[in-house]
Amino acid sequence: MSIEAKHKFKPKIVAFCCNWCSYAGADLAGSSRLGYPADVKIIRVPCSCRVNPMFILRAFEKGADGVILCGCHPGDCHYSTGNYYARRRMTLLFSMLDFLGVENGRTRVEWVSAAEGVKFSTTMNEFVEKVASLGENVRLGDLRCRN
Amino acid sequence: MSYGKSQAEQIREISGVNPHKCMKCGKCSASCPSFNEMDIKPHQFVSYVLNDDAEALVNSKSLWKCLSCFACIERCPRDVKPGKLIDGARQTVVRQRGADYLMPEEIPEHLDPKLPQQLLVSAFRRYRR
Amino acid sequence: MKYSYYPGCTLKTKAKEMDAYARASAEALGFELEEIVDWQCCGGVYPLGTDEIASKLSSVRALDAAKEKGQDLVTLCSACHHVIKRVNDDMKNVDDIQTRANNYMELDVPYKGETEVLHYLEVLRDRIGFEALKEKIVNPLKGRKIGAYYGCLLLRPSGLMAFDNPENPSIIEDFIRAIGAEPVVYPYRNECCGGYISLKEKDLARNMTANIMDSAAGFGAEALITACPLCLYNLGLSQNAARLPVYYFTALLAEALGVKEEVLAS
Amino acid sequence: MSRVQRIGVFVCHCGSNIAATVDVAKVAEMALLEPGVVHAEEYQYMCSEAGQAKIAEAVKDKGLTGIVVCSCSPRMHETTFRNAAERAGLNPFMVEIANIREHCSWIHKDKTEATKKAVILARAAIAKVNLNAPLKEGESRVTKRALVIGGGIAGIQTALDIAEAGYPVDIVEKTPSIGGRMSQLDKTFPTLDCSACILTPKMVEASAHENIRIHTYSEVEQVSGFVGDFTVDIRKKARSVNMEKCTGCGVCSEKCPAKRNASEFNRGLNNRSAIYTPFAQAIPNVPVIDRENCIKFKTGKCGICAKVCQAGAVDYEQKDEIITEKYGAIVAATGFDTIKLDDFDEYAYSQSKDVITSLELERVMNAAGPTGGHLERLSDGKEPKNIVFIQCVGSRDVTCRGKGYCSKICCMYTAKHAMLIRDKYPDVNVAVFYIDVRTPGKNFDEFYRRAAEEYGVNYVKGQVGKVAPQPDGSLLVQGVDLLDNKQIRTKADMVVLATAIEPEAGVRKIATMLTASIDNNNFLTEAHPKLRPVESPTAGVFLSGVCQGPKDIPETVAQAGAAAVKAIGLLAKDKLLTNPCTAKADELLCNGCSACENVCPYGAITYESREVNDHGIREVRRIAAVNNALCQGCGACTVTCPSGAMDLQGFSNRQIIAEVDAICR
Repeated sequence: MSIEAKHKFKPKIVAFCCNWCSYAGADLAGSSRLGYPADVKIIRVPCSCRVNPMFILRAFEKGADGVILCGCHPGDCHYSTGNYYARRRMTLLFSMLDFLGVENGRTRVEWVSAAEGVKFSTTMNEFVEKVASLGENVRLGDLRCRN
Repeated sequence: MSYGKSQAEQIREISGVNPHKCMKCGKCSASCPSFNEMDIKPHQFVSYVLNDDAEALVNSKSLWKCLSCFACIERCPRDVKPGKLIDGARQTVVRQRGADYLMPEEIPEHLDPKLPQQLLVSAFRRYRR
Repeated sequence: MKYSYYPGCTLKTKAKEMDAYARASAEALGFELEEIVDWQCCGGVYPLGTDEIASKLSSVRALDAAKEKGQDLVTLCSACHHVIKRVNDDMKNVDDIQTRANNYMELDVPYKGETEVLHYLEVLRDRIGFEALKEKIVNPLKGRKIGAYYGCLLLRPSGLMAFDNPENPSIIEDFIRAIGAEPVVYPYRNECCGGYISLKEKDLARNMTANIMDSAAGFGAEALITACPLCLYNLGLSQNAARLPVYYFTALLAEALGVKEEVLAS
Repeated sequence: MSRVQRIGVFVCHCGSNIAATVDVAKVAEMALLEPGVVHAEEYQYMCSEAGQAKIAEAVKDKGLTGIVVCSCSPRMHETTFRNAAERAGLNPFMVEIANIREHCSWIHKDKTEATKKAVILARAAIAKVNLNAPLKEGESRVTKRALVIGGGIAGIQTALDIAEAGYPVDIVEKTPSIGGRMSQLDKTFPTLDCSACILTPKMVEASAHENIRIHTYSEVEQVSGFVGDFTVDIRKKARSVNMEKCTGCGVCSEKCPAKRNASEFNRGLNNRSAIYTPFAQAIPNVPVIDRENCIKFKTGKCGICAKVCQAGAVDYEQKDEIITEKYGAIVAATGFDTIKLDDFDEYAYSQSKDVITSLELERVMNAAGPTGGHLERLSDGKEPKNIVFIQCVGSRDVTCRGKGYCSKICCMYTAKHAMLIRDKYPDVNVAVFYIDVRTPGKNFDEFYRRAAEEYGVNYVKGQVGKVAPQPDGSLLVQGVDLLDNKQIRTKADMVVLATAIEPEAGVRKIATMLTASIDNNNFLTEAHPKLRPVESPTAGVFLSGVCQGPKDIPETVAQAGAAAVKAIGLLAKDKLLTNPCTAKADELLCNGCSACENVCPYGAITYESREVNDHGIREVRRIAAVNNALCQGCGACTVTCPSGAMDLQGFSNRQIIAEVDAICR
């Protein structure tokens, strides 16, 4: 049974994918016809280290229910060290988000190489299922924008 | 047990085995110590389940010849676990009343002074619900 | 060192001596086997069906009892070891079984596979050490050529049992060396003895054990040792083949440690 | 960026690839509602000549300033569409792709859902283009020299082809001689040529070529730089023998008293001395001292080799040397090894000397091998009468023991072995247990059939469960004949295992140094599985031979040539265009904190004192400056920058946020 049929709630999910690995992994999932829910929308970035925590906060502010960041496996970064930066930044950010009420299940970092179409698909299926089970997200607001 | 499902489906469910993973290499049959006693051979188990022909499988003597020695499970290169599949088939039989391969009344004839308790316990578990 | 100990049904009846030798040897080696109170039969075989719960509960009880005491759980019979070790793995790694078993059990604290399950041989290898064992031997079994018979249950499936190399094990050979005897390696030491088939179809088991016996004798073994009462029984059935004596490994251990006589006397 | 864009959106059907699951008309219709969009249309094949013409036409007619193509992955056709835009007079970086094929139509089944998603993906790309700015590529120079890592047949062929085209090339080989696995083979399929006879001339040619330098007993230690301009440190391990002085007479090896060291070349089947040349045709023909096993190095006493060397070439004081070289292109040709058989003890490999791998059999069959080419049991030197071959040992095995892939070469070399044995020793019975016989290739299936039909090799469909050594020294093979539905127990004197191959152990380290991607089986990944099979996704890095995937010698040689052509194509250029998506600091926001400099993996950021005009206040400030030739555009600095001064062109903060907003809307 597909996830689509199981859950009525359709989460909004943003996936940041490194151009060199997971974006290509997603392409491979596509050309291998390995499905995952349409709730996932991918944004291409040159490296996982390009992802500013601000982008993720912005996504949650604008109504995302889950955000996943995919990069190259440790040691395999196209730019040598970018994924290590990303890992450290996200560890901090995710624990802070958890504190704010955005549960850990709504955020994830995953290493997916260009050859791992299967992993990309299973990761997205798992992630969507997890986020869907958590239901709608709290909306983060920017206090500066309030009157 | 889940009613309304075909026996082949039940076997798949109980055993947790995905018969589609089999690549028909025959290493299970090459390893099986009971091969010659079986009418349906270990490498054939998957076909019966895939073809929804569970009836032939559950009526085969192979059910009662598998020793659960796990040689096929250990050596299978595709992680199919034929031994679990045949155990699933056996389960669908022993879970139905009256289909027991071992009757309590026949036990005394099998006993001898050296026979360990463990043997009785194991045989009961294997042959009966 | 104190371990929780699960003897199992046969060690209380037909294989009493295996148990008695193990306890006496443990004492000589400086560890204690504390029998679990009111243990129940493990069932003899591990239930393979993914939906089997009730048949695993007795093992969970034993495992939980060891956890309560904060002890590792030691087993002696291969079959008990196989069942308890695999149930423990289920409780640790299979969410569904863990949840449902705990629902049945209604324990104060749910059991989640915390206990470590050790076979007596693993205690000798990993806790005592075969080198240390060697030093405690007072009566080395010099010149005795002994074949190890492993059977299936200790070794397979190797991923779960994590006991030894499933196709070319060495733990019992190392044990034989430690007690001063000479191990005889033969290829059928990990082949099945026939297991429970021997209740109804003794001839089938006979064929299998004959193969094992011939192979061991062919390589020069004068005796076999095993850790399983059912293997011992089946090996004893063999006909039209070499008829090597079969002992429990604990019997030789007790002999080498010089405690055999006191066990026999008691 | 402030001016309003005029955006054209082009939705591709890709035949039915997209149109079958995405309502392309709807996507175009919805795109027209987005801000900045002045034109939207759909077409069968946007990448076709006609499709590209449509873009040019719209640019002209509608005065487009930005373009969104909703089509396949940008990794497929981004360049196509950027070039089309450029030809139409637009800056190529004003084009963005919405990937509605790989990321949408191919993975979803429900048309409504897929269409909805395609609309959102288009929206995100439109939002991004609204903020795009024209970018200009920089230029970088090309060092006209190539590096080939690995000196097997793949590396040798690549080097020869590059050298022949007139470019200098270096081979780095970690063992004492070039030649690789092919030098260990006895004969080659399907023609039964003697492997050494066809390889040795190539080795000699490579060593004599004026454009080729060979560094044997050497390893790549560090790689920095990028396409066209790599800097590589090579460790030349101490050979302990002076290459210039040595005459290759071999007296040292002969007199060396430390003779009991397993010969790597003969797969450990016999021994070599501590000072040794791996094989007779080795290039260079200069021995090395294996310091771990040399008595002189272990105890300080001995020194016999130095005494007997008339040329005075033995040098115990030699040290490892690191040389640094510049290269424009790098070719990985690191090759393979057979897997360890520790987890396959059911075949008794570790228990019997008469159970051997196929590569070991090559050595046994070879005249220069441990038995002088005489087929014999390694346990007792007797001629075997019954030989069993077992296929797929560790191949097509998805458990943790083996490899999930087919090793590809085994079916053919086993046919070769069986045929050669039956030819030379007609009394020997040969049986082959197989799962499938896979022999695609020119004259391959014919070759296999000859083994069966003309040479009487007994092919048994089925696997072997156990090989049991018997007290009489024979081997009892228990297998199955699936076509007969019988379990077989047959006695053999020798068992040969067609052992799976895997990439050479050091490849992961090399991939990391090259930032070349690698798959779960340690094979290097190609840039595109069909259309760019010899290029790594990392620009300037090319793949040759089994390091990319299992292949036989003809395929390896073909791929080696292809990799060479790609490298030559690169070296032939005087200048390369560099990625314009580089980092840029806003001088008014930068506070000169150095945070960006610390995270930059390329040392592309420096600081300069610059006069700025901050809202009328003129002052000299310390400001980050990015060297565009060095910056590779990862964006690490942009996130580290505490003041938000650093941004990445083409992937700016505002652009990505616009995409996020469009998706979450």
